[in-house]
Amino acid sequence: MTIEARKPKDYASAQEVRWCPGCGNYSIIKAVQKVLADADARPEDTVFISGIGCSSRFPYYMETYGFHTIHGRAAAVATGVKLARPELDVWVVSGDGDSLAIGGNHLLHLLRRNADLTYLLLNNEIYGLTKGQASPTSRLGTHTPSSPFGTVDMPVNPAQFALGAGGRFIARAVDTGMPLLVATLNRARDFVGTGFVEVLQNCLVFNDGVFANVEDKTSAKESLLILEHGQPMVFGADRERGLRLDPARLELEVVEIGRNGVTEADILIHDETNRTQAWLLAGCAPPSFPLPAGVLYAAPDRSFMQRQMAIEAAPERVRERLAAAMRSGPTWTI
Amino acid sequence: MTIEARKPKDYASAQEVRWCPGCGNYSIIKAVQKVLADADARPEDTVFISGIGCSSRFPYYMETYGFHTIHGRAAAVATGVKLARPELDVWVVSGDGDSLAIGGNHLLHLLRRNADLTYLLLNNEIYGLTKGQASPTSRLGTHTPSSPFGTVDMPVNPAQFALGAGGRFIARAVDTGMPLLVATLNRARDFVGTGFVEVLQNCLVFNDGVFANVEDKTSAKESLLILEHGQPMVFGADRERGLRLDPARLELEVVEIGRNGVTEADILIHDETNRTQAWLLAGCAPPSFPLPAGVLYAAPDRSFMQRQMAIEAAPERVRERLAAAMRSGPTWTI
Amino acid sequence: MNAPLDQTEPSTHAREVDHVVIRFAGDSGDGIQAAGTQFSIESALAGNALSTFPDFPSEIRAPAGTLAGVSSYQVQVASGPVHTPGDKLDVLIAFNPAALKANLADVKIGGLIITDCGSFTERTLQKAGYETNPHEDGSLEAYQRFCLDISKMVREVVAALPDVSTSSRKDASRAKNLWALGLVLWFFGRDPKATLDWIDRKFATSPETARINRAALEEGYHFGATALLPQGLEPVRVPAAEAEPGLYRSVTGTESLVFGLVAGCLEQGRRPVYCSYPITPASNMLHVLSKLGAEAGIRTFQAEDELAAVCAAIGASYAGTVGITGTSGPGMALKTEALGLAVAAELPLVVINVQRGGPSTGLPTKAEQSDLWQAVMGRNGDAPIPVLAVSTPSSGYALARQAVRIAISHMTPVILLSDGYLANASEPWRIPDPPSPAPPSAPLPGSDGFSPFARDPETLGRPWVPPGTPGGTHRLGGLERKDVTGEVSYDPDNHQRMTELRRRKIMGLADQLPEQAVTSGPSEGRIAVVGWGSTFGPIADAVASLQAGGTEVAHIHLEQLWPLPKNLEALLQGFEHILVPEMNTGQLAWLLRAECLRPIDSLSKVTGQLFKVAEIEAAVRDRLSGAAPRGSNR
Amino acid sequence: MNAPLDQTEPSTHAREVDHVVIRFAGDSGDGIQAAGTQFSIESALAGNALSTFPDFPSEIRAPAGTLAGVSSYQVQVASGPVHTPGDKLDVLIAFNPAALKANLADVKIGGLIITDCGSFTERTLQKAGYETNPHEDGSLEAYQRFCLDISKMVREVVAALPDVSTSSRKDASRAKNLWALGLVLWFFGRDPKATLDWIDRKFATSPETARINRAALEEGYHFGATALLPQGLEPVRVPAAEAEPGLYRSVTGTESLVFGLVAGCLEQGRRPVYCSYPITPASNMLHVLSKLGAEAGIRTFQAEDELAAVCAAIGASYAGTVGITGTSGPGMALKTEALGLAVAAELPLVVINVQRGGPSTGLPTKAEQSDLWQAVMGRNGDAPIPVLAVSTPSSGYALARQAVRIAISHMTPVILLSDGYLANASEPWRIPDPPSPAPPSAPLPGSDGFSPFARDPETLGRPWVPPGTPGGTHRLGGLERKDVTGEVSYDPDNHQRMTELRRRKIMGLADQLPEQAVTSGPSEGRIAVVGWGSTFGPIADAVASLQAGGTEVAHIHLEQLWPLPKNLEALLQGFEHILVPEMNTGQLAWLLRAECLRPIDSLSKVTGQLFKVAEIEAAVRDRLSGAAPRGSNR
Ligand SMILES: Cc1ncc(C[n+]2csc(CCOP(=O)(O)OP(=O)(O)O)c2C)c(N)n1
Ligand SMILES: Cc1ncc(C[n+]2csc(CCOP(=O)(O)OP(=O)(O)O)c2C)c(N)n1
Ligand code: SF4
Ligand code: SF4
Ligand SMILES: [Mg+2]
Ligand SMILES: [Mg+2]
Repeated sequence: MTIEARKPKDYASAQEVRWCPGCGNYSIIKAVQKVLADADARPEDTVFISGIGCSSRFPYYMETYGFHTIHGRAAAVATGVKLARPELDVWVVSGDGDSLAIGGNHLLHLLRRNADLTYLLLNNEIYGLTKGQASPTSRLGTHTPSSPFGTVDMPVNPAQFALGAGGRFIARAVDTGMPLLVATLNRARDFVGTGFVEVLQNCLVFNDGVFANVEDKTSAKESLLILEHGQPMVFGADRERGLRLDPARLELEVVEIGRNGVTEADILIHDETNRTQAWLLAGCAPPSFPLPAGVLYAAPDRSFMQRQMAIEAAPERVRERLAAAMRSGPTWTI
Repeated sequence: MTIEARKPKDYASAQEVRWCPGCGNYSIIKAVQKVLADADARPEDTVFISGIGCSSRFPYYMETYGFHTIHGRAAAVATGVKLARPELDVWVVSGDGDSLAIGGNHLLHLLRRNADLTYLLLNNEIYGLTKGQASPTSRLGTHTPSSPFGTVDMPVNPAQFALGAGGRFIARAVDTGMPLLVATLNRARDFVGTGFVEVLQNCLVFNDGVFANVEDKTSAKESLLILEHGQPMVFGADRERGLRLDPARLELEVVEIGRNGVTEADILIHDETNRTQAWLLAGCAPPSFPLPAGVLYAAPDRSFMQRQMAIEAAPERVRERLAAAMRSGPTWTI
Repeated sequence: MNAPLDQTEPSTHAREVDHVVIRFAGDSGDGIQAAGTQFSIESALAGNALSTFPDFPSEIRAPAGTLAGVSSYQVQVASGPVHTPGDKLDVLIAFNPAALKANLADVKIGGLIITDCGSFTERTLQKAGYETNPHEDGSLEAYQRFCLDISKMVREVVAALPDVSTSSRKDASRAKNLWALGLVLWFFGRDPKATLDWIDRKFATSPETARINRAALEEGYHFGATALLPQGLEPVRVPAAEAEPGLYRSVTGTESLVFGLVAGCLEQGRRPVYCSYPITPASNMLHVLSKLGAEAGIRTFQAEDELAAVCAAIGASYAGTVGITGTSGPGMALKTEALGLAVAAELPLVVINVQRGGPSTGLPTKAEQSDLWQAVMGRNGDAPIPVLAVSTPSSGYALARQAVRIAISHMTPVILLSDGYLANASEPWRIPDPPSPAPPSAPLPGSDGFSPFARDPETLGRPWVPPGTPGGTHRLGGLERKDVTGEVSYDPDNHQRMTELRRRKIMGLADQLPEQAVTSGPSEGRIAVVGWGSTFGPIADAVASLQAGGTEVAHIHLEQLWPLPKNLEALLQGFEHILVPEMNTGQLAWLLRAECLRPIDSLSKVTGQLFKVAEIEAAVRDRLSGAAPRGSNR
Repeated sequence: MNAPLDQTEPSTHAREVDHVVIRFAGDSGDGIQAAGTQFSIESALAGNALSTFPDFPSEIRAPAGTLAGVSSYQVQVASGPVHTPGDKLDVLIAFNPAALKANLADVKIGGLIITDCGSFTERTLQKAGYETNPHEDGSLEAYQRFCLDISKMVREVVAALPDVSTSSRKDASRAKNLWALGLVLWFFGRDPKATLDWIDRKFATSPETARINRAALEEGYHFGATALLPQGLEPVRVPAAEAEPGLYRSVTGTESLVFGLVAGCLEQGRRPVYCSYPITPASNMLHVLSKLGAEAGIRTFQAEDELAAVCAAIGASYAGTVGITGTSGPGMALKTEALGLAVAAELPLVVINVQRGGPSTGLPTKAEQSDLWQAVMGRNGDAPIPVLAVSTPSSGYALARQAVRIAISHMTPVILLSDGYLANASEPWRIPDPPSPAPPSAPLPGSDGFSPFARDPETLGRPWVPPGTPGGTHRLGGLERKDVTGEVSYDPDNHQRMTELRRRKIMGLADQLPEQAVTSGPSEGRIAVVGWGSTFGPIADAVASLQAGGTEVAHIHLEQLWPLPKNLEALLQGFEHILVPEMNTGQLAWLLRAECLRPIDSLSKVTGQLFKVAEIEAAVRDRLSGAAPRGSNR
């Protein structure tokens, strides 16, 4: 008997999807379903864990195991799942508020521990579910119901934060850019350790258009730099522009090939294992720079689970150890 | 009548200091008292706020205002103090566990907000108060009561974490190196925004000697790189070694002046305003590198308080505003 | 073109009733809330008492036309006191099939259903899960029906308007809420003047939209005056209610709390610092306070989480302003460790919990009263905190002021409970004058030193000496403090003494605050209905109705939940039955058992919805008739 | 050189007593805990019953010689059942002036004080705050004194030993604890054999140290046998107690809990995953479990904070292992939001709270029982959780197993309360055989689907289907779940039903668990002392003493605190007075008032210290004599 390979729709649960029509989350869940189908992943060995937020409704819509936990704690719950069952394919799906406001501490520790799971930070730069308050990624001066005169906090840069936290795999993708999104999620899933992916996600109700320049196909050509390991970092409609390192200032600069004597050889080659280059890339953003997307950094290290001691699984051996411990130290017989 | 300038001991409270004899905290508190005396700071305008830990007992020993709060929350309490009274000179004193385990999230947000206060992270790479468990800065494989077979978590690098969080002033000093400690604290206090200083602090009971190479005067010559803005980064007993940038690999390397054709001109000049250089320096550590100390990064930006709208202080105006708000919208008279 | 409105005949032959319950229902985008709000305002202007309740869909943008996307607004208008939006609807205005389906069960048999039949198409019927058109399959037989193609009529009105752009013409049906409102206003003999003014204000920058909306409203009104009403349907009049003279507005539970907090700080000579993390249904407090903002002397801070929010508020209080933090149940859980610090450090703090359905994330947009135990007993250590509870949309003003006052006089956190119903519900409010500003009360210490844990002999509050005060430097903390001096102390007897002092300080409030009064009815007798929080409305209406029917029953409503009022035990001993309706599984009832050592009947409802007046009436009757034995709930 | 020990005469003319209370006290570095522990072991080997209590200084390393630096170890040895380390000391061994000063008040008038006078120098006296030497100023008049220059004698012993390095000679006085132990062992007619063996084992890698310590012990022992005892001082014998035959050890409250947790998981066929964040006095559980470690099938995880710890434990339970998390009060506060999730998701979880002095940071190293309300009622929403409480150092073994069992059978978090006294105190324990491993109990779902919220008809527990189970994929979460299917549901009636089901599941435990028994004494009568947790010892000893004196009094000790035992109300109604001694301000007493609707006398002590037996005896007598009226505490 041959079993047909699974299709993306096999990973969609029966529950009606309740995101606003047009929400960026729709394409992201499609991409995830495709990644699972491409890998023919067994649904029963796949677990989606989320916190609270629009983005965190994700698990309900997946025909896998799923746990919609509490606000900000998905990373901690997922760590527990991995401690118990390292063999499961665990995904965390979380919003920018969930991950970087209330959940910032757990994300920090997840990354430094390098627990083996895939982390999707669906960044819409706003609190969707609670109706539009500012998030830690909202740009300075954003007007929201909780900041009617504009926000006064500098936003967190998720990729730089992840690097500073010691993350070993850091990537970025855009909701509308399906091929890159699928490729990036694939890489993250395959990575042994925490595969951290920031996905820019449009919230058309409360923060519409903040990513327009990288979502729109035409402007994305100018605004998005798609990274490929070992390839020069070029972008633009005719791939005529690129990034060059200014070693004196330790900064990147945008140059045009063929202008001012710039040749292709001047363009920086993407080395995804270089942590400082990743730092520089993570700091690039429009309007002065294109937004780097794809895998910014990937440097495998032993994962949290690989560092743990092997657990004794035979109950009889456990019983013996327990009995020995109970009888250890001074004992006496009456 | 002339009032004599205050002396360091004027900032010491009457409470008997209860740190273990020989604890690194003794010299740190001395340095802080000296900094305050040098500035002739008014004790009643100075506030020390801490969490829980040996280090967090700090406020009890200062003849200023002081608040020993709860574990991990000092940054949040301090933010509230600044919101209420921006004019106060606020210091947070916190341990590595207090700041980076339970308190990691508040430190992240404090740094990105750039609240105007001085933050001392007294890093002994261990939980002192609770008797020696591993902390998030404990080195991989550290044996403690909670990790009898060695820790399995990669430690956090406080300076890189602070950079990733968007910190604008990041410095490092060593408990025994008084002059550098005082100078660095002075800079941090003067900084408008969050002056973040990691102080390496020896816990002689539970983690003795982890910083021996930078605490011991002789070995410190080889192991400590004291940073000065605008000066070449040299170290060694005869200041014969230095750091050079390898622009191709985007990495620093240790070179010896006069060897292999290396001259002083090859040595990197410290530019404390360069964020990527700070990132590279924050990544240096013995044994391959000296430990950079002093101000790694200082790039003033508007502080959290400076970005806030000015508050109406006249009660009569407040009353009018309130009355207007209460009467706003549709009203009717009966 | 119609005649000007003021020449339109008001409805004649109106039937006079003393109250009526109306619900507007439709898709989120249908302007339901605006129509409902305007109807309430016109009713208030006409002198009616009223109670309103808006109900929003749980999803941000549920698909149009689905049951999940239905938004509604209910109001009860009355000629006498009224405290609930009403159990059953006299009138339902349903803008689409989903709205009809979701709300039909609440309509009184014989009640009036106004539908926009133009929106009942095959597609919309199917979206709502109707297999046949309810207008045609007899399922509305039991009701009076008024089925109008409002969409079409509005399109026609707009088509007749001169100088209207094509895009506006296309969007014409967006004005159908105003057409319907016009009709309903006529039906109840209301003057639409205020609504016309509101349209002009609201669309001041878009005169075309203003004209369209005006026209729709006027047309609906005229339609009523001129159309042939279905058989048996006659216009209704609700006479004006008696009310104290004054300037009135409609106020929600959120607004009254906000005004009360600001007023409370003002009269204490302190600035409020509101630190919060968004959470439904508490977020609106943050929004309203942020908008009032720095110009009104208010600092707001959106923290990274609830732990930071409460800690920043504690920091603000430590620094001499009034730290305030608002949240809902799950956020409250996160704040409990820090509340212990505020208890230990004896700092003022006001904590507002706008309760929602639990446990855990539960039913976030629904109301519940299940955080009472948490408020009273939910901390580690012996950590007593006074607990107050708002009971009506407007009662927050006085109670928030009281919370600020107690927090400062007793140097303690105070928990103020509200809920998801009260936060959004509104009622008319006679606007008071804000209190006069006062200088800060706490004396500054002299240069000869002071004792941070000395105590006021009456309140047992300690001095509040914030940083910046010359001569006052001292160290404060969560480790046990020595009596009077406040230094760290591990002394066993000192801990005993301080624990007792902290307890006496809070429990002693019962002696200092007014005694519990009987809200309505006799002060002893066969039965008292004891409530707290948002059960006020249904209990008040049920008790009024029972009393009107000759049943002797008392209503005792608690706003002070911890310590319980001093005279409460004695008061309750005067009744044979004590019935406690609660939107939880009996939390106050349990506290009253312990306090009074007597059986208490718990009437528990945890559906996320308010009690119906009838449910409480029935429960009272059951007790009195012996159908339910005393203490039967346990 | 002395004669070999086995030729030393045991003390003659010994006075026989049925119990004796001894405390060793000295500087942290004086080896106090080792001396005390060895004395306990020798007493246990000699067949005595005993109860011990080590007390550490609050500071990590308080300056040597100060009061803050005093460490002590107390043990009561007896010939019959004994449950407390004793109210008053028969013997105090004080190694320095600070130790004498800190402990003198606890010595019985006429008790024996052994001091190392060699350590009473001007400097040490001053450090301890003595102005005159207490040996000389008459302040020890009321006691028997045995003042010996132990330091000097130990130095002499070591000086006489051949082949000892100079540095060891200099450190000789470090062996003075063993010299003193030798003397005390002789004094109580104990065989020092086990201690000599222990020395050999402990210093196996340092034979010189072993020789020094052996010599000190032997010399102390000989000294007793040969020296002239002060007038009136005679050796003492405590005859062996009766005990069930078996293999015994001494066990602390921490150890018994750890063994019980591991055993509990073993017999359920599950692995334990212990997730915790260090906090005094709970950290030792993490240490002991970590050391047992992976080889014993245990995964431990030191999380970044308590929120992560409980959430990781929930994740572990979700994934099919038994998630366990241990903490103390402030950490418990941080876990409450997540506990609500475990209640909502209906997942097994064991939560251990080793209570300490509160509120806030409070008295972290002291014991208190003030987190009971928090355990029972401290969550948002109606979120019932079973609560159990350990009552003796060894009772954790059975109770932890029960906690694991309930967590799995009822798919619920279970809270297990211990405290800072029980965590460190120890008592002899007859070592049981660990239970046999069992296969996991929950059936796997068939391929034809299953319902994640179907329920076992008896327990109301739902199926536990962790990820990895084929055919079981489902979504779980904190939003209200639909009965049976577990999908998200905002349906009002479903919320009512689920709330009731969750409540019945937990309250129904009262029907399934054994009834409350009378711990000792009559099952009805004039007075019952009702306790929970670590008041067991003092209540048991007080009741035994009263009964021995002819007073009829019952002791009822609760291990099951929520739901309260089914028969409790009926049981308590059989007594005229109910006295509830608690180390809090009356939290159980309040629960009992609500449960039983009868007056309850609360005896409250919040000094961080256990009740004295005498305090409880006096309180009972007061009630019986009418000196304290019924319910007098309120
Ligand atoms: C403890 C707690 N605090 C606050 C909330 C309210 N809350 C729910 S989701 C959310 C933020 C949502 O923002 P984000 O994580 O960016 O997700 P999005 O909705 O934008 O996808 C908040 C504040 C909560 N549910 N629990
Ligand atoms: C909520 C809470 N959790 C845990 C603790 C216990 N605790 C106190 S201090 C501390 C860590 C101390 O380490 P660190 O911050 O590095 O300070 P140090 O003592 O090393 O100076 C811990 C875990 C606590 N007091 N409160
Ligand atoms: S509110 Fe925004 S993020 Fe949430 S579902 Fe709607 S569009 Fe998506
Ligand atoms: S335990 Fe360590 S950190 Fe704490 S006071 Fe002692 S030496 Fe210092
Ligand atoms: Mg978001
Ligand atoms: Mg530390």
